[in-house]
Amino acid sequence: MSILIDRSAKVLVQGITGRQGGFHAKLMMEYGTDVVGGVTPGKGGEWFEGKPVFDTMRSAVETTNADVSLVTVPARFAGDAVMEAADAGIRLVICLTEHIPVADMMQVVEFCRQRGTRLIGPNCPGVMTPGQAKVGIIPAMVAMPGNAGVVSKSGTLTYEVGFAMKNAGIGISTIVGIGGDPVIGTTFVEVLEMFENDPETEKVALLGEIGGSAEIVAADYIRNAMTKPVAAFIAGRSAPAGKRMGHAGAIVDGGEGSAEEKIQALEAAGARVAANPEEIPGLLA
Amino acid sequence: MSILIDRSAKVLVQGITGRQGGFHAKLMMEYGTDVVGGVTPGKGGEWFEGKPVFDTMRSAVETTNADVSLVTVPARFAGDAVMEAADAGIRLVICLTEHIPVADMMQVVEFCRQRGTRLIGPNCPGVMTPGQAKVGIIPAMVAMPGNAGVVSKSGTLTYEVGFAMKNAGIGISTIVGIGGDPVIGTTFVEVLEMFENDPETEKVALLGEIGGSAEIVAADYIRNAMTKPVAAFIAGRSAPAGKRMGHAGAIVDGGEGSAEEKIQALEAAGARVAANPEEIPGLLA
Amino acid sequence: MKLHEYQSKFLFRDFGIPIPLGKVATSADEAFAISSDLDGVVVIKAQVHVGGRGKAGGVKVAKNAAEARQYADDILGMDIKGLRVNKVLVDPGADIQQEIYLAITNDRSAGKPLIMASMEGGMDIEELNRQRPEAIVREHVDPFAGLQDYQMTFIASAMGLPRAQWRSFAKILRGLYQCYTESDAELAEINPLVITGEGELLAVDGKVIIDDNALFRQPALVEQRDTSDEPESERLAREAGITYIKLEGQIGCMVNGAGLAMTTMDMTKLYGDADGIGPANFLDIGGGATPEQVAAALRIILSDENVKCVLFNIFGGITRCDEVANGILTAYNEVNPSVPMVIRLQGTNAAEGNSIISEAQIPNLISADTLTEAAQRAVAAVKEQA
Amino acid sequence: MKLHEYQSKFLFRDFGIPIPLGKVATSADEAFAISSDLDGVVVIKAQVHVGGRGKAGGVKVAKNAAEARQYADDILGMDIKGLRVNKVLVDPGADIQQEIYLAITNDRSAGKPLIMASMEGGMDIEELNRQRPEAIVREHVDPFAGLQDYQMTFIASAMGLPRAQWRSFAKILRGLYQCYTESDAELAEINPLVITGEGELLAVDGKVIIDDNALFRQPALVEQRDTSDEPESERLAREAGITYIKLEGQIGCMVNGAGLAMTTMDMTKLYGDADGIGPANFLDIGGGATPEQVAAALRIILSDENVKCVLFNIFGGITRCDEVANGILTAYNEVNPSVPMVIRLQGTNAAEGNSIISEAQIPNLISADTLTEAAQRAVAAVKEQA
Repeated sequence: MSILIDRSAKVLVQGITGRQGGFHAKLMMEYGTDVVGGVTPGKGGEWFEGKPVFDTMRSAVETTNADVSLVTVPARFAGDAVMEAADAGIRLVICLTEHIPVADMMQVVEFCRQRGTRLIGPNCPGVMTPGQAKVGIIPAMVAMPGNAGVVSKSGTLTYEVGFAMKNAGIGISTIVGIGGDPVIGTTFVEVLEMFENDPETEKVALLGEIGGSAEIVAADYIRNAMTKPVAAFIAGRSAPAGKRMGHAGAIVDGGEGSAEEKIQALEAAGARVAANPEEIPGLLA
Repeated sequence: MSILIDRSAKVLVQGITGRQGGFHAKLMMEYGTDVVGGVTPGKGGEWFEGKPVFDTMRSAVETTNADVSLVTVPARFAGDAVMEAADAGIRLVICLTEHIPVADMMQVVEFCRQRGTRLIGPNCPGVMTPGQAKVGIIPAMVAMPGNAGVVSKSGTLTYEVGFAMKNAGIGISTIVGIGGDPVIGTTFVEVLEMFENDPETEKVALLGEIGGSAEIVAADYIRNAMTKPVAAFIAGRSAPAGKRMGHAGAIVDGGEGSAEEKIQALEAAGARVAANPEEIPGLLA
Repeated sequence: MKLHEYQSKFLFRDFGIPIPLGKVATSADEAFAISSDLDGVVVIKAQVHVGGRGKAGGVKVAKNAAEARQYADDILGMDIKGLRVNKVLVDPGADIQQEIYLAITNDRSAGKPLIMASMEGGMDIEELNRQRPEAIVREHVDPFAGLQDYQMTFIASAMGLPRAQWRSFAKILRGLYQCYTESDAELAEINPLVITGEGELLAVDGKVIIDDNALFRQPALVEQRDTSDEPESERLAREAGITYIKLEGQIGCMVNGAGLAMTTMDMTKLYGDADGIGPANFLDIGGGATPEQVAAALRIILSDENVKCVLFNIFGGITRCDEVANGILTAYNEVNPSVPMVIRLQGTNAAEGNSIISEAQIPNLISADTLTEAAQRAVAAVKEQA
Repeated sequence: MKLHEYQSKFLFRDFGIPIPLGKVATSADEAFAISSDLDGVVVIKAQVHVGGRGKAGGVKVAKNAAEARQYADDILGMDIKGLRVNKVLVDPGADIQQEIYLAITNDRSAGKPLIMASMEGGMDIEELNRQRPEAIVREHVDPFAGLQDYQMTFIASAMGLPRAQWRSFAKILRGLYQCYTESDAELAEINPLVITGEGELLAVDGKVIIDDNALFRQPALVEQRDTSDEPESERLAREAGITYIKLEGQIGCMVNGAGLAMTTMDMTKLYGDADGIGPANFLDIGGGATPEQVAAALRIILSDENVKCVLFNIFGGITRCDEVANGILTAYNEVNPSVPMVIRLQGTNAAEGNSIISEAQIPNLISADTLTEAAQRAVAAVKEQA
């Protein structure tokens, strides 16, 4: 199977009765994802597109045997929602919500770690295994099934690259949007490791950006443990230092986290780094 | 080897420059325990009976490679001391201190659990493997080496029974005082399991008391998983309900935790229960 | 340390939990004044550290201030299970549609705070647990992460609380958890938490027990300690730093270590019960057992008129028995008890200790070798006096 | 959100951290009055949201009140790295024996708070980290358990702090951690924390940055926001809920998504840098891109006089490109920009969107198919105007 999700994933949507949650739940179902229900406290007993709505994750999991959850609730409730999912025994939580305070996320990430729940995000577009299932907001049209893995901090940039790959005839095993926040549940290295161990994946595109050192750590992993080829792009070469470029995590601080150092590290590790994301399909071909 | 400690244990004493800590450190050394040093914040660099004193557990462990620690500091600092030991990578922490607030212990026990450190106590006399090592305050004279394990919530009652066993010619593999507080690091069941798996132990004496349900859980374990014979004594048959009998945990509350129910459960599980602790040697012979 | 109902509820109020607008009275006139202010039906409730006050006549509903004065007069000074009522709480009557049980306590087995909640409040939780355990929702709290919002939704949903009350219930549960942690409570209980005719939640009765070991960091709560119904001997013992609990028997016990102290009590009962003889107290003298401590403990034991014999059971470990023996003799000479004393010293330097006792040649001092022997001799000594 | 030095230190004071007894002045006369009260040597420090103010002449030591007035007059109104100085802090001079660095920050990799401490304070931490990384003690804090006492002892001991200061250091570190958590800070830094001649610790300079995403629960801190040195365009964007950052180039960028927005900037530089052409701004229009938002964003971009061309790069995913195209046309008609606009729509309904743009037949509107093409055409459009 592909990494993280395939057509067997049973998915709950936390916040399914909300505008965003409901909209994307429908698109996911149209894509073929097995959405088994949703959770909105106070709306248990209602129905959404023929799927049951529950008050709590615990009752939802008991009834549906869901193993994956998508969190679409507002920032001030999102941390609690992720912890609820982890506490209910969910294997994989994907959190779309942006603007969650870092202090909350530090606790949430620790909470998930202690309970063995994998968290993707927050502030991410989600995960898609083309042709099988998608959990999140990645548009169906940006990718076709294939053997290239994609891991990215960004949303639309990922669509851009996936779409360019599709136009070049390159299919994708799984797209993982890890999110652009400073503290996230799953890092580049963890996803690279999954791709390295995934028989369906033969090569990987890594889309990073300025801020933090996750790409540097990924470069170490690529050099030391990765046998599959990696093509990369790092956004933010033209970004000034000390300014936060939209994503909470995208900031060059005290000389650390610049695009240049990341590009150097990735190239030194043997990854091919594109200056223009539209070159990625060529580097992967 | 015996359970928990043997002569190879390298022991640090937290609070070694205190009156109680220093006194027992000396007795432990006389017994043959390998006390490799002590910790008292602010007194690093001093010496105690030829052993180095450190400011922090981290530096003490780095220098001495200690794997066991004895906490003898006052109640309001004891929780922190246990966590410091766990954080420094200590395998086994034995906490003598009594009067630690339960709220502190709930956090400390969770902290140790997360870091894979075994905690014995608090409010316990410690652990002794006769003829090899003792960590705590159990007097040398109360036991001789042999093949009976002893696990107990109490201090002097344990000495009483150990001494009676010695007088009856029954030696002991290891004595574990788990402590009489409501929330403790290691329960009866965990120690019974160690004894069950210990080739040096052939039979076990369990000394319980009123309060809580640890003896009931132990009875379940004895019935379901224990092959070695168990003799037991439960203190507090004559204690009134709703009163705390010295130990913070020794209270019959809302009809739960009485001596009668514990005795019944143990007998039903096949343990021999003494009405008088001086009968224990006879039941084990 | 137990808080009274009124103290518990006033503490709840500090954490944002709605409680009735009642006040405490120590006289019938005060109760009259409070009732007049409240203007309507009031409930007069005895404030004592014991359960079952309702059945004992310690709770009365008064239709007006005059009745309130009468009932307060009846209840104040009343004796409930041996405790004198010194205070009553005068609460306005509540319009009760539903009684809920809500409590947070330390779960010993899990080592975590445990929330218990039920729509079948009002009755005793132990009683409810025996009758309908499935009616109680139980939820543990992670001691580091604390109570999470999703847990409150889970509890409200699982217990079957009407949705209209979820938000106010969550606010109360949040407050109760805060009260529990910030007060170092072993138990913080609201029973009943009522849903009124207007759909409001109200904590009508409350109970808080504070962890004695945490009192050092709860000065404001320590100030609320009410010892007026504590037995004199227990108060003296507490002030002397000795753990002493008065019981109904005849053999005063002085032992080092709590487990051994209970065991010693058990032995006196094991051998005396057939003759109606048993322990007069629990007493743990602790590790040191200096002459001063022994003397103080002896005085406390002897303040109980039922005591016909004192049983010393000391297992010398770190403590040497010869030192303890000297301590006992010093204390003996100071206190000069008229009842016989059975002394059993075992462990380190036991032989020396026993020699010291026997050489003192005091007729009232009986030496014993084993615990069994000591208990049997103490029982015999009591029987001789019968 | 950055706090000024004086705001940071006054916040520290609320958490029990000792700071100098200085005050803020907005005029030279005020600075004179404060200095007179302080009576002695004072330090006049510019309060601006930028580093390196010392080298820029924004910090002066005055021997008396008259000098203080003069220096305050010099510094107030000064331009430091493009920011106008509107306030100065007048602090009493400290007797500095030793300068310590102490900070708490979010460690992204570990996902935990990180404490950094060094006896070699005073200089920039990045500088210290480059020169003597081994002089910095680093300690993570468990986000649930919080800062433990033993960690404070470890830090004090490992950094080589004299024992005489351990206790007061622990108190300050405890306060700083509390400040960091309770204020939702990304950074809470004291540099230097000085040991005075009397052996006291004093936070002489401080810096606090608050997590923007947590401002909803920090109303008291939000009130302290000082936007007087924020560029007008960034303030307008912030108020319109658009993320906009002004840069130095000529191509105004309007993009959906932060990663793609950065990438679009990068592309203009990739193809324009040789001719000195690059991005004029970062702008993420977000998910919706309604005509109103597009119009607001367009106005903000055009408020920058350097802008010679606007580049739209929209990847339609959930958003349909035909809707975005209509939005752009509406906004175009409303704002009526004089500079050329390169429009690249890709993804869902891209063909329809591009048709709408080309059918509008506006001479200034240039359509592009790929990102590469769009960037190249924008660069060309700027070059044409040169």
